[in-house]
Formats: sequence, structure tokens, C-alpha cells
Amino acid sequence: MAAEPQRAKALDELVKGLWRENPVFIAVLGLCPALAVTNSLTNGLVMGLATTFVLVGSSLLVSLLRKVIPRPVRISVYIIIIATFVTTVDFVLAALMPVAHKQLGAFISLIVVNCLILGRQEAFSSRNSVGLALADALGMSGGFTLALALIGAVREVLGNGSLLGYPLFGEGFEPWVIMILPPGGFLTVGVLLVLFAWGKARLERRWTS
Amino acid sequence: MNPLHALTGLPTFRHGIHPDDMKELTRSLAIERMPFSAEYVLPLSQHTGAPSRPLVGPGARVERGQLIAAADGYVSTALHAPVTGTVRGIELRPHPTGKQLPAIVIDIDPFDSQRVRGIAPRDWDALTPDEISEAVQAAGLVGLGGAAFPSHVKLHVPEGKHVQFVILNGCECEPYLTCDHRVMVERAPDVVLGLRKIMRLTGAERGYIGVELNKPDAIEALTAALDGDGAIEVVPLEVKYPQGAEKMLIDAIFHREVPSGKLPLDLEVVVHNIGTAVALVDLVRSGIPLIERIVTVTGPGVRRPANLVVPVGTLLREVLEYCGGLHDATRQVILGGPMMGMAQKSLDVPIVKGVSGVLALTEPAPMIEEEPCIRCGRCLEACPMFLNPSRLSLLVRGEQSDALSTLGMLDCCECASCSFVCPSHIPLVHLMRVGKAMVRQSAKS
Amino acid sequence: MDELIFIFASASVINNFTLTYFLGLCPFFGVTGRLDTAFRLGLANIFVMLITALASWVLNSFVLPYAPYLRLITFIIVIASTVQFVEMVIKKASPALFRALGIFLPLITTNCAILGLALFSTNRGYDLLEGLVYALGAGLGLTLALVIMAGLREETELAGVPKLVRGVAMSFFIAGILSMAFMGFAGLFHGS
Amino acid sequence: MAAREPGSLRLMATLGFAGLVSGIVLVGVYLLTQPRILRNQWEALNAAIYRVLPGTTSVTTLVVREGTLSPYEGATGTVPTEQAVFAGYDEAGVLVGFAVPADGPGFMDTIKLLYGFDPGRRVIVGMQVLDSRETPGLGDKIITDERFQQNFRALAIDPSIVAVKRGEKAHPNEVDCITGATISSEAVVGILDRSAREWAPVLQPAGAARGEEGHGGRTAAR
Amino acid sequence: MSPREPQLSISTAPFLNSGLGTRRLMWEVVFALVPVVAAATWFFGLAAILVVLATCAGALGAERLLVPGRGAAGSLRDGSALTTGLLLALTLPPSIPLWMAALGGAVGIGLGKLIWGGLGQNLFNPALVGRAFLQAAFPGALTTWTAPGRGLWNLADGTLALPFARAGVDITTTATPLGLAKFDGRVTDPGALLLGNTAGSLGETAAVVLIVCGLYLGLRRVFDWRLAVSTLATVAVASQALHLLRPDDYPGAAFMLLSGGLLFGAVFMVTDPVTSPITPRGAWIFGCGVGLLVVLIRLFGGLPEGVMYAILLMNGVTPLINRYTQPRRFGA
Ligand SMILES: Cc1cc2nc3c(=O)[nH]c(=O)nc-3n(C[C@H](O)[C@H](O)[C@H](O)COP(=O)(O)O)c2cc1C
Ligand SMILES: Cc1cc2nc3c(=O)[nH]c(=O)nc-3n(C[C@H](O)[C@H](O)[C@H](O)COP(=O)(O)O)c2cc1C
Ligand SMILES: Cc1cc2nc3c(=O)[nH]c(=O)nc-3n(C[C@H](O)[C@H](O)[C@H](O)COP(=O)(O)O)c2cc1C
Ligand SMILES: Cc1cc2nc3c(=O)[nH]c(=O)nc-3n(C[C@H](O)[C@H](O)[C@H](O)CO)c2cc1C
Ligand code: SF4
Ligand code: SF4
Ligand code: SF4
Ligand code: SF4
Ligand code: FES
Repeated sequence: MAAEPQRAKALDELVKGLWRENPVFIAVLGLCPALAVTNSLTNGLVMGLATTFVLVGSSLLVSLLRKVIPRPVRISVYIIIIATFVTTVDFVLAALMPVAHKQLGAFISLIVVNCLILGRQEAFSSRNSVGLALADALGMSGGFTLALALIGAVREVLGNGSLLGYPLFGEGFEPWVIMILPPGGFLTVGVLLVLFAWGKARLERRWTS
Repeated sequence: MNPLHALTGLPTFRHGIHPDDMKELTRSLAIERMPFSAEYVLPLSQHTGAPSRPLVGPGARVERGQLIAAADGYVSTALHAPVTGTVRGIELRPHPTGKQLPAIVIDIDPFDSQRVRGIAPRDWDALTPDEISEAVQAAGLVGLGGAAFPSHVKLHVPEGKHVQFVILNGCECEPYLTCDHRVMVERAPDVVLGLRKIMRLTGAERGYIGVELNKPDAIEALTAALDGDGAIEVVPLEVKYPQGAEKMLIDAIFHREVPSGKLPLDLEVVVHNIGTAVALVDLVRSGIPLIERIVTVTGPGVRRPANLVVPVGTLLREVLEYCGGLHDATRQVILGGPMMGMAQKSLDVPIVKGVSGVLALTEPAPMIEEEPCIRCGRCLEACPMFLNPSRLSLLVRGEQSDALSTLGMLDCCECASCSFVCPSHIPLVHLMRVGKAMVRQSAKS
Repeated sequence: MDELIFIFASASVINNFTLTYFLGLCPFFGVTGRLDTAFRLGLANIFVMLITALASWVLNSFVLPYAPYLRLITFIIVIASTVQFVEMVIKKASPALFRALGIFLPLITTNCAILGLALFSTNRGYDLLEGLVYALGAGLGLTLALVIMAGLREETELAGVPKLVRGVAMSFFIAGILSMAFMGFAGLFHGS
Repeated sequence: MAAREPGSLRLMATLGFAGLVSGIVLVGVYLLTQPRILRNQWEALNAAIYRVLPGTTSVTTLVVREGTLSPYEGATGTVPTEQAVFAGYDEAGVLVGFAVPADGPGFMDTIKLLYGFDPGRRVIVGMQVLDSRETPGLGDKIITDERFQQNFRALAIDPSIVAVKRGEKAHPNEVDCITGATISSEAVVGILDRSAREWAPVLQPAGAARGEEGHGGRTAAR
Repeated sequence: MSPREPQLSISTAPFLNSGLGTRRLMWEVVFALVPVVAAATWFFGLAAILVVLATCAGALGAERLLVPGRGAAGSLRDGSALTTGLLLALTLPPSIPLWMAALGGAVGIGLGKLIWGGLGQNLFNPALVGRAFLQAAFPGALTTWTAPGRGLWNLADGTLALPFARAGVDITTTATPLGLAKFDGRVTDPGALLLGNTAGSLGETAAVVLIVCGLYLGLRRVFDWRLAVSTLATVAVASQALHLLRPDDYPGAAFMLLSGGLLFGAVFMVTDPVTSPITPRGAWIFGCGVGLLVVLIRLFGGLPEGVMYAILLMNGVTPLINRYTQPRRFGA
């Protein structure tokens, strides 16, 4: 009987992270450790997927153990859990994708301090059932990955004239080097934030009228 | 000595502006007396402080110089009939501030000789300081330098305070105005006499008369009138606006700054306008209260500029008409000087005690179109109070009154130097006034 | 000596943690509303970074060769507890200093700039002295960026920033421009 | 309060247990992935070694202890954690030269590179940048620019390696810089010069000895 | 009898002003730039004019696009977009592709001015924001220099490159005096620097013209002379001191003052009222800061020229300077 609303709720949790509560463009969370390496679509995807792995894994575990972990030490336990997942993903990437791993370097390890992850544990997983926590984590990390991929894609297309490493425009293209340099990261996010705000305002106007 | 004087050779303050003085229109015109007109309008609020309390009602016959409204409290003063005639009533009339305020309206008695009757001089030397203060208040004397602050307050030295110096302010730094100039030239001995009287009243040891260097004939006349009196000094000052603001004047003469939020009295100084001093002399000599004052009527819009003795309460229209009327090209009529005066939308406002000039301008309002502040810093370098008008104006517009008061909003003397120099035509002084009100308001609540 | 100067220049301005590695961004955007707070936050950061340099050198030299897989966890735990310990010492020894910096310490103990410092200086194989110079440079660079940003942000509050841009987006644009400006330091003291 | 707050023993136990589980998981992951990671590192390095020492068919790893070279005792196919150089030999077993890692400040950040050094002729025979953050399109030409690479096929280290403007190279000890990346080029030259000057005294006697006796130690066939 | 009552307008005091206008200040700057553009055309030919047109088109276009309410007439009238476009153009190399120049103008106005709220609200120099963007985006094109005096009609290959396309490859390049000093240790003769017969950005080479324009603007009080003077004085003193210390490594003050974009920057960009401190003491500090950073970057940094970065960096700390140099209030 409660299955239907339950499922609808889970679906909602899943979808909200993609747009309504997109961690990057709406909540502006978890960006800093990721931005530095998001200068190509590949890097954005790898970083996003690595974060997804950590977030989903930690949320699952935290939700499972939510009744067992004593409150006063919960943060420490969360950090241990997260750090374990991060170290795992770091090693696995180094073993399987050495080139990408070299490009991302220490920034993989820095996922551990991404406050999106700890924040989700504290705000959601530790208070909700495994199913909801999973849906939330998937939605959030999906939104996160999408955002990083978008940033990476914009920066790679303009900054290198390629996507996923494949040249798009041929030899004559003059790349906008700034886009793959740090200022390009800031400016890209700034422009995307403005565009999102603009799109949101337009949508809302259409809804109300 | 202030190192600045070493450069200019003349005492002055720092910052300030150098507008064209425009005084040649009336500088050499002797003071003349204008004829009486039919109607006089006497707002109860002509001075700083509480409005006067009316003592006459409709239909009452009043004699020239008769008390018609009494002081209402200490910082307030009396009001007298400028002409003999009949009180038409107490009506709401346009006031130079732009508001409609209660005023006693008097119809002149056209057949009266308009001689002052029934007032005899008193023996001032026999009075105690308190009695003198009361007498000055009863005579309705206010500062004629612009603010119309009741003079008895400044002539009375409060318990525990001490006055060492009296400065007579003969700067007349506002462009166009020449009434003080003419008074100094034509009545130099009375200026000196007035200063001596104020010095005696306040117990001061030394007196100074500060005069800007663009009035050499005044300096000459005053120096001659001193007749070697060593206790008084005529100080020629650099021509710079607002040299006449009392804090600037004190800085120029003594190189001392009146601390923020304090009065000159805290430096044992009082400052009076030279016109005020002469009015005091007149009062002592004849017993006649303040019922007229000297007004410079000038500007490109006036057909016949003049320095006039004008009964208080005369309508602006009458004054202008006496001066040949306005040119058709006139766009603005201002009571006061061009820097601190107030534009009038009606010619039916009366000349009140604080009005030292009537200025008719043919240019349209120079504040053409406001542009954004370009942070050029010109306003900072103009502000004699060393404020940052640019920032203050932003804060006023952002309604951040806490930040305003920490940046010294209340120190602003509304001299308008900032507005004068601003290339973006931002109405800075206006915003400063709003800001001062905001700070006072938030201090209250 | 040249080496140390280069490390310092590199950490503070050429590769400013915030403006080129995007580390310590959240205080950068969150706390920089007020200049005074930004400055004290910066000082607290310098302080924690120096402790971190010390702690991570100890770990790298004596522990991690035997258990490389514990790197991340031990960094976090050791840095956090060392800072907490020092915090207690300061509280006892100098309550004034504690009041000025103390409230920020728990906030920053495991933020990305601190952990990044530990990871980078390990990756670069710095010895103790180099690590400390690196930490000092990074901390000063972070403080510089925080303070500049705070000044700029305070100023924009009174300006007519368009509604769409106001807020985080504006902070990103400002950071982008600053990041471009800091490119001027490239190659500083590169020796050769 | 006592009823709701778990005792501190319980807290310690939870933390300890979490740490323990985490440790066990990580050791497992570590054991699973480490061989691949080490192999990846070695392969990357190995590829570079063959590139900077043209003609090499086998490589010996040597570590530096107290200023002299001694054979590396670690597992074949791993990168030593100590300071190391790599001796390369041709098919005939004759020493081609040493591959030496070096680093130093570049335009944006530290540049790490590997170069091949022939101690007998005192020339550099190859160079590859391992790691740099130089500007893409300008500074990173030190990696991609073919003409720049040409400089290091036979670069004499005496009297010293110097950078000259592109097209002005006239002597075997000169390096043609990349236009628009003069600083990065100079940085590479500076790193090479400093490193070669430091290593030559160590490598020359070692090279002389090894050149005669043929190669011993552990090698990695290509 | 009574004269016709005039229509009286009311406004607040004061009823006089100094006669200065922000628009007039902007146009004075544009006017002062005319000889600079002329000199640029003399040395670098038609390219100078084309680049100016491109940056101005980019600047005005961006303003048009991003502030829909405002017609072209509006943005033209206040002269500030034009000033920005002109100044940007004159800091670009002669061979820059026109599409890059236009992009720079657009970025300068968009990122440098409009997001801040428009004229007067920006905290960084818009022209330099545009240039810094271009330099980071196209470092190659922005460090490619052609020699002066190749004829009025001579255009570099890249100038007319299509949007997004690479600049031509076969440009004959030379080095700027600063490049020569930094990378080859050759100091250019001050005489050549004065006349402007050297490679460099369009507007920066002819020192005499810049000095005259600076004197014009300074004497007419268009800008705060303290800014320009303190910048130049700091560079002169610091570089001369270093020169005396190690004459072989560091060029002397004359060379440092006359070479590169220093004079152009000191006259036209350091003095931008909007982005420099508002307080007089702040102006001195700002100028000293710019001067020291210029010397630091030129002599100890990687880049041969640092004027742009120096100014942008000091723009960044201007709010702090303003804050800590508030004048001591009268009687405080
Ligand atoms: C509330 C208030 C109280 C004052 N009290 C005194 C006073 O006790 N003694 C005095 O000499 N002047 C006093 N003044 C007068 C001022 O010093 C000053 O002369 C007057 O405000 C007119 O100055 P202005 O024309 O420069 O505006 C007072 C002014 C105000 C507003
Ligand atoms: C900006 C400014 C300018 C002033 N200029 C004069 C002036 O030129 N002459 C003058 O007598 N008073 C001038 N005053 C008024 C003086 O500050 C001071 O109040 C006055 O001299 C006191 O004399 P009183 O009370 O007799 O009017 C000015 C005030 C301000 C704020
Ligand atoms: C944004 C930017 C990035 C640069 N990056 C590098 C770089 O990574 N390596 C380098 O050697 N030069 C770089 N330069 C160029 C140098 O500033 C300098 O102009 C050049 O090395 C001079 O070389 P040239 O004399 O051969 O033209 C860069 C310049 C800019 C504007
Ligand atoms: C003396 C002076 C110098 C100026 N310098 C610049 C400049 O370097 N860059 C610029 O974009 N605008 C400059 N302007 C124009 C104006 O200040 C600029 O458009 C504003 O910065 C835009 O808000 C200058 C204006 C003046 C009066
Ligand atoms: S800590 Fe998290 S939310 Fe804060 S800036 Fe960094 S990633 Fe963003
Ligand atoms: S009006 Fe006020 S703020 Fe403006 S210059 Fe005068 S004192 Fe300064
Ligand atoms: S004078 Fe006007 S434009 Fe200049 S700083 Fe002051 S308010 Fe701004
Ligand atoms: S605690 Fe760390 S993650 Fe959270 S806001 Fe501060 S720096 Fe960012
Ligand atoms: S500051 Fe970097 S993650 Fe918070």
C-alpha cells in the first residue's frame, strides 16, 4: 500500500539532484576539489564517476549502519568510511587507468574532503532508509557528474578544440588556451551559473504565466 | 605656522574649492533702503530652534518694532513687527524651505510714518550677563551668517566654560553675495565696536576679524577703524570656499580643529557673523529689535542688482520688483547663496532673518543628468571636513546607517563643495542631508 | 636558498592554492563577506598549514613507508588531532589568540586546502624545511587571496551587480579575473 | 543523560572497529591493485628510458648509495623509491648510456624530465619530459615540439649547455629554444646542465667500468 | 506692470558647479588617444585602424547584446565603451587577428564592466581584463610582434584570419625591446624608444607622443597626476637602484621607463579613475604598487612585460587601499 508513494518519493529523490537541487549549479557544493582537474570531458567524467562511487558507497553504508553508529562519533566514522572508499577508488584508478590517474593526481584523494559527500551523509543517509539514501546518492552524484562533464566539455571544446580527445574543428582551429587554465575554470562555472539562473527564471516565468 | 601658509602666504584651511566669486555685480554698490510694501509675512520659524509663540491675533494693530511672537524655550527667539499695520491673521504661507508654515501676516498701514515709537535704549553696561542674554533674546537677534542661530545662546557663556577668543566672520565666501562686504566697508567702526561688545560680554581677551582677500577695501576700512587696538586683529584669508564655515575659519586662524561633535566653545572660541555684531550694536544703541536685514539681490536674472536693507517679512516678489524685475531668461530664483541657498518655486515667500541674498540665475539647473560615480576622488579632495562623500552617498543609497555614522556622516556641514566638483553631477549634498537624517533617526530608535 | 625562494613564490603566488588549484574555495566564497573575518581565517589557515607540514613529514618519513594504503586516513586523523591538541594548548596559553583564531580552527582542520597541502608536499618529495616553506607560502597565498576577495566582495555589495550575476556567480567571475591577474607571477624566480 | 549517551567505551570501540574494518579493506585493495600500479609506473618509465637512450635493448637499474652506484635489489619491473639511474645496453651488451631523472623550476611549476647521458662522449643523447604544468600551446612545446627534441640527440655538456634563440644553434653544446617558450626551453636547459654536471663525475667511472665488463645486475628485456 | 512670471525650476543646492562632466572626461581621453592612434598607424600601418575598429565593435556589440535596453546611441554617447575599446586596441600586438581583437573588446566590456553593474561600478580595468583574457587564451598571438615601418598597406597574414581560425604561421617576427633585454641581454637605445621605431603593442612604442598626451591630460586635470607620477617614479627609482647594484643584469631607469607599455599604462590605465583608489594617499600607494610589481615581473619574473598584470593586481587591492587610507576626518 505504501509502496507506490514510497517509489514516487525515491524517484523524486533521484531526480532532484539532477536539476532542482543540482549540487553544483544550484547548491554550489563540492566544486572546489573537482574544478581544478575538470578541463576536459574525460577528466570531468572520471572525477564525477569516482565521486559517484564514493558517494553511493558511503551513503549505502551509512544508511545501513545508521542505527548502530553512536551520534558523538558519527562524523569520525563517516570520514573513515569515506576515506576508505576514496583510497579504494584511488588505487583502482591507478591500476586500471594510469593515464587519467596521473592527470587527476592528488585531486582524487581530495574527494575525501568534498563536503557534498559528508554533507549528504549528515543530512540524508543517516536519517533515511537504504533505498532512499541510494536514490539520493545516485541523484546527487548523477547531477554532480553531469555538471562536471558539462564544465569539462565546455572547457575542452573551447580550450582544445576537441571532445573526449577527438579533434572537432580540424587543424585551423585556434584553441582558447585560457579555458583549460585555472581562470577558464572559474569563468566557465560563472557563465554556467548565470545561464542556469537565467534558464530557471525563464522557466518560472513561463510556469506562472 | 601651518606649512600650507608658507606656500600661499595666507591662512586658510585644507581642501575646499575655488568657484568664481561673481561678486563684481554688487561689490561696489552702496547699501540702499527699499521702500515699504503692502504686505508682510512673518513665519514663526525663522531661526534654528523652536518656532516663536505668537502673541497677536487677527485684527490686532501692531507698531513697527513691537513684539508679536515670543521665544518658546531657550533655543528660540522673539519676533517683531517690521512695519506698523494690522494683523490680517496667522496663515499657512510658503516658506523658503519649500513648506507651508504658519506665519503672521501684516497689512501695512499706508498712512503711518513707519517711525519706531516707544522703544528707548537701555543702559547695557548696568545689566548682568543673564539679563543681557534675555534682552538679546527679547530683541529677536539671530546669527545673520546663514544658520540664524539665536545669538543670545552664543553670547552667554555657560557655567564652567570660558571664552578666550571671539572671531568675527567676515569671509562671505559664498559667490555673488556682498552684503557683509558692504557692511564692513560702510560700517567698519560699528563692526569693531560690535566685536568689542561681544568680547566684553563673553569675557574674551582677543578678537579677530577674518576677511577673505577679495575684499581689500573692507580690510583697509577695518584696519583703520581698529585705531591701533592691540587686542583685535584683522586677518586676511585666502579666497576659498567654505572659508566662512566656522570650523574652517577657526582652523585658518588658530590652526586648531574643532573636534568632531564639539562646538567652538570647546576650544574657548565663539564665532559671530559681522552682520550679527553690527545688529548688536544697533540694538544697544537704539533699542530697536531685529526687524530688518541687509540682502544682496543679484545674479544674471536680475535687471538691477543691489545691496538692500530689507524689512524682515518682505515678499520676494517685492524685492525683485524693486530691483527692476527678472529677465525673461530667468530659470531659478534662490534665497541665500548659490552654494547653500534654496531654490524657490514661488515668488510669494518672505525674506526671513537668515536670508542674506536673492539670486536669480538664467541657466537651467546645472545638475543636468546624473551619471554613475566614477570614483575620481574629486569630492574627497574638496570636502573641508575630510569626509568621503562618494562612499557616504553609496551608503545612503544602500541605507546602511551604521556604516554612515562610523564614517563621520554627522560631521558634514552641508557646504556642497562635493556636489560642486562632482563630474557625474551626483546630488551629493542632498544625499548627505538625507544621510544625516538617517543617522539621527537611527540614533533615536 | 634559490630553491626555497622558488618554492615560496610558487606556493604563494604562481600556483596560489585558491586561484590555480581551486583549493580552499568554500571559505573563499563563504567567509569573505567580511574583511576582518577573512584575514583571521587566513591566519588560522597559515597556522594549521604549518602544523600539517610538520605532521605529514613525520608520517611520510616514519609511518607511510610501511603502510602506504593508510596515507589518506592517517593524514586526516593525525592533522585533525594535532590541530585539536594545539588548539587546547593555545586556549590555555593565550586566550586572546584563541579568541581571534580559535573559532576557525575546527572549520578548516580538514578542508581541502589543508589536505591538499599534505598531499602535494608529499608528492613533490619535500624535506622538512622545504615542506615548511611550502606551507608558509601556501598559507600566505591563501590569506592574500581571501583578503583581496573580501575587499572586492564588500565593494560589490554597494554596486549594481545585475541580479542574475549577484552571489556565487559573481564570486566566480572575480576569482577568474584574479586568477588571470595572478598569471603575471608566472616564472617568478625561476632561477636559471 | 546516562541513559541516552552511549558510554565512552562504546564510542572507542566503534571507532576502533571502523578503523579496523577500514584497514582490512584497504590492505585487501592494496594487495589486489599494487602489482598493477607498480607495473604501470615501471612501464611508463621504461618507455621513457628506451626513448632517451636510442639503441637500447636492455636496462639495468642502479641506485645511488653514498655517492656511488650499486645494483638495485628490488623486484624486477618496479621503480625504486631511492634515487636511481638506469643503465641501457645495446644488443651487443655495450653500454649505450645512463637514463637520469632530473627536475627543476619551470615557467609554471616544477618540470620533471628524464635524459639519456653517454658518459664516454659526455653528450646527452635524448630527453623526455615526464611531468610539467607548462602552458598548453606554448610551454608544453618542450614535450611536443619535434625540432626542440632534435637538440637533445647529441648535446655536448661541455663547456656548459647553453640556450640560444631558434635557428642560432652553431655549437654542439647549444640548444635552439622554442619561439614563444623561451623560458620553458631555458628551464629544460638549466635542469639538464645542472644535473649533468652533478652526475657526470659519478657516471663516468661507472660507465667506464661497466662498458668493459658487459652488463650485470638485473635487466628488463624490452 | 508686473513682468511675466518666469517658469522657475527647483533643484537642490549647489546651483553652481565646476563645469566638469564625466562624459567630457571620457571624450578628453578619446581625444588624447587620437595622436597615439596616428602614431600607431604611422608605424604599423592600416592594421592599427582595423584593430581599433574591431575592439570597439566588440565592445559596443557586447554592450548592445548584454544590456538590451540600451541602444547603440546610448553606449556611444557616454564614451566609456569607446574608451575601453580604443585603449584595448592600443595594447594589442599589430599582427593580432581581428576576430581576437573583437573578442577581447567583448570580454573587456562583458566581464570587465557589465557584470559589475556598468560604468563606474567595475573594480578591474575593463580594457586590461579584455587583454588579460586574450593573453591567457591566445598566448601565442599575443606574444608575436612585427617590426614597425613595413608600409601603410602591409597587413600581417593573421590579421584577417577567420573567426576561430589560427593566425598565419609565416609572420616575420621580431622581439620587443623588453624581450631583447630579457632574453638576449640587449638594451635598446633610448632614442629609438622615444621615437617609437621599435616592435611592440600598437600604442606603446612612441614614448614622445605618450609623454605629450600625459602632460595634456595631467595639466587639464583629467586624471589624478599622483597616480601617473608615483608609478613612473617608483619604476625609475627601483630600477635605477638595481642597475647601480648590478649594471650587467638590470637595465637602467631610462630604458625601463621608455620601454614596453609602462608609459601607456601610466598615462591611460593606472589613471582610470574608476579602478584606482579614490583617496589621495591611496593614489600614491597604488602607483608605488604598480611600479614595484612592474619591476618585479620584468626583472625577476618569467614574462618580459608586467604592466598589465601589475595594474590588474593593484586594481584587486584597491578596495583595501581605499579602506585603509580614508582621510583623517577633520577634528577626529
Ligand atoms: C544644538 C546646538 C547647540 C548649540 N549650542 C551652542 C552653545 O552652547 N554655544 C555656542 O556658542 N554655540 C552653540 N551652537 C551654535 C553653533 O556653534 C553654530 O554657531 C551654529 O550652529 C551656526 O553655525 P553655522 O552657521 O556654521 O551652521 C549650538 C548649535 C546647535 C545646533
Ligand atoms: C559652508 C558654510 C559656509 C559659511 N560661510 C559663511 C560666511 O561666509 N560668512 C559668515 O558669516 N558665516 C558663514 N557661515 C556660518 C558660520 O559657520 C557661522 O555659523 C557663523 O559665522 C556664525 O555667526 P552667526 O551666528 O552670527 O551667523 C558658513 C557656514 C557654513 C556651513
Ligand atoms: C599566458 C601566457 C603563458 C605563457 N606560458 C609560457 C610557458 O609556459 N613557457 C614559456 O616559455 N613561455 C610562456 N609564455 C611566454 C613568455 O611569456 C615569453 O613571452 C616567451 O617565453 C618569450 O619567448 P620568445 O622571446 O621566444 O618569444 C607565456 C606567455 C603568456 C602570456
Ligand atoms: C584618465 C582616464 C583613464 C581611463 N583609463 C581606462 C582604462 O585604462 N581602461 C578602460 O577600460 N577605461 C578607461 N577609462 C574609461 C572609463 O574609466 C572606463 O570606461 C570605466 O572603467 C568603465 O567603468 C579611463 C578614463 C579616464 C578619464
Ligand atoms: S568545501 Fe565543499 S562546498 Fe565548500 S567549496 Fe569546497 S567543495 Fe564546495
Ligand atoms: S557637503 Fe558635507 S560631504 Fe560635501 S563637501 Fe561639504 S562637508 Fe563634505
Ligand atoms: S566627485 Fe562625484 S564622481 Fe568623483 S568620486 Fe566624488 S561622487 Fe564620485
Ligand atoms: S569545513 Fe571544509 S568543506 Fe566545509 S566549508 Fe569549511 S573548508 Fe569547506
Ligand atoms: S574549501 Fe575545498 S572542499 Fe571546501
